[in-house]
Amino acid sequence: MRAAVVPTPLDATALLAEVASVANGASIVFVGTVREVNEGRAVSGIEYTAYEAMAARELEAIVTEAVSRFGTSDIVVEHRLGRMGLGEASVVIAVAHPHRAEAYDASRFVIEELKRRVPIWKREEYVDGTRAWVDPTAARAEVGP
Amino acid sequence: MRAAVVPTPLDATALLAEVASVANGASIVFVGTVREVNEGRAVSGIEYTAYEAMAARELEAIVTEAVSRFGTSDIVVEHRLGRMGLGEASVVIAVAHPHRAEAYDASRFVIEELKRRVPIWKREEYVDGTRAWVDPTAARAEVGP
Amino acid sequence: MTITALFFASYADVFGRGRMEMEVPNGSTVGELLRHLHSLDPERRLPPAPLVAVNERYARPDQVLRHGDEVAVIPPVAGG
Amino acid sequence: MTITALFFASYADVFGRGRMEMEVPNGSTVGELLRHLHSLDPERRLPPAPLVAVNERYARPDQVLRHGDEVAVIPPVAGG
Repeated sequence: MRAAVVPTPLDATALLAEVASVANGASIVFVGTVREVNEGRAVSGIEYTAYEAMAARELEAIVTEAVSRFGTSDIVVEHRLGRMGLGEASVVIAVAHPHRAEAYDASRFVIEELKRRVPIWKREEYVDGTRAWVDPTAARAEVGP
Repeated sequence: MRAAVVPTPLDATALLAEVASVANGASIVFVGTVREVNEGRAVSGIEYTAYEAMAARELEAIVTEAVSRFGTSDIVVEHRLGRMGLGEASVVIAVAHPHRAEAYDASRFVIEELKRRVPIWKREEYVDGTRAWVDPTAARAEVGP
Repeated sequence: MTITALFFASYADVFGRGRMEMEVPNGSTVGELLRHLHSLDPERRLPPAPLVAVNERYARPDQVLRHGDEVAVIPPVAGG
Repeated sequence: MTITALFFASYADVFGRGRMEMEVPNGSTVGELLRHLHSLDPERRLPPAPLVAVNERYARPDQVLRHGDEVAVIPPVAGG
């Protein structure tokens, strides 16, 4: 198991290899990427920032919970910070487990908990030159061009 | 969308790249691999055989259903046939979707339907030299060494 | 009329082969073909109601066969 | 006593900075610090009850602060 917040591009293939083991029958890699459209607006990129020390701590706590809850130690998550262009990966979660049901459930658990409580924020940049902090709990606040 | 039954090693990274698109925010790759233990027996390898024409047809039907049901055409599945050693991949399913919930559901749908109705069979080889056809619906029938 | 029966995996072991050209009465159904196959399997290694596909599609026991059909008798699938 | 307040993302825009050393009365709680921060935000851009972490752990409003604590005021998270 491993969790990290990193400034560099993510490598889904490397994380898949990291969790692979002949004890496992199922591996799942989740990759979150920057979409060209969000809520109807044309996006040109996203900048991710974090309370880095706490984000690393919370990510590790989530992975530790998943390890205990789903019965595999083969869970790795990396979240990237900084500016990302369209299609670039902001988060990769790799899980391997003897059985597929638990692998899916563990993968889903990690991404849902990450989105619920890891202190990371994103500011979307739009093709019209504006940008805005994304608030999943409400309508967005606009910030200047 | 694409479905195939192939005799050659699978490449999860290539399938992930195949479904990637700036329209999608979530990509999921499922990899099924040969485990060293199944139901308490030490496995040395698995040979997969199929009713190949029908297996290809059923896999395509499943992907077509998933495309219509989950609203993304970015679904690719490949199942390998022949003998595989421990840790080798027998199936890879790559799905990408604008949203993660549908990506997980589509991935899960494809593997569950595959296991339910695609005419592929596996004969496990054990370290004690015996082998047996795997029957998920019942106890196994033993076949000679 | 003639049909081609296909046997896979453990069922190929039952019949000692994977393929059998068979003469069956015109208008035979899948169920009638299965009864005939059971008569060739005195050890009852074939289950009472195995899955059957006709021309690569799953078929019910009442489906009527036609000359030249490819009828596959399908063991419990185990892909993935 | 002195605590360090941290503001992230849109909350850094509210206060025009990401970090503030603040003098607060001994025994102050998280809730009391928030009331003080609200008094510095006449435009009410900070919501009434934002998430707060003390020394990198989420904290309740009744948690008592100690000298040297790092108190982060946390906007709705949006990772992933």
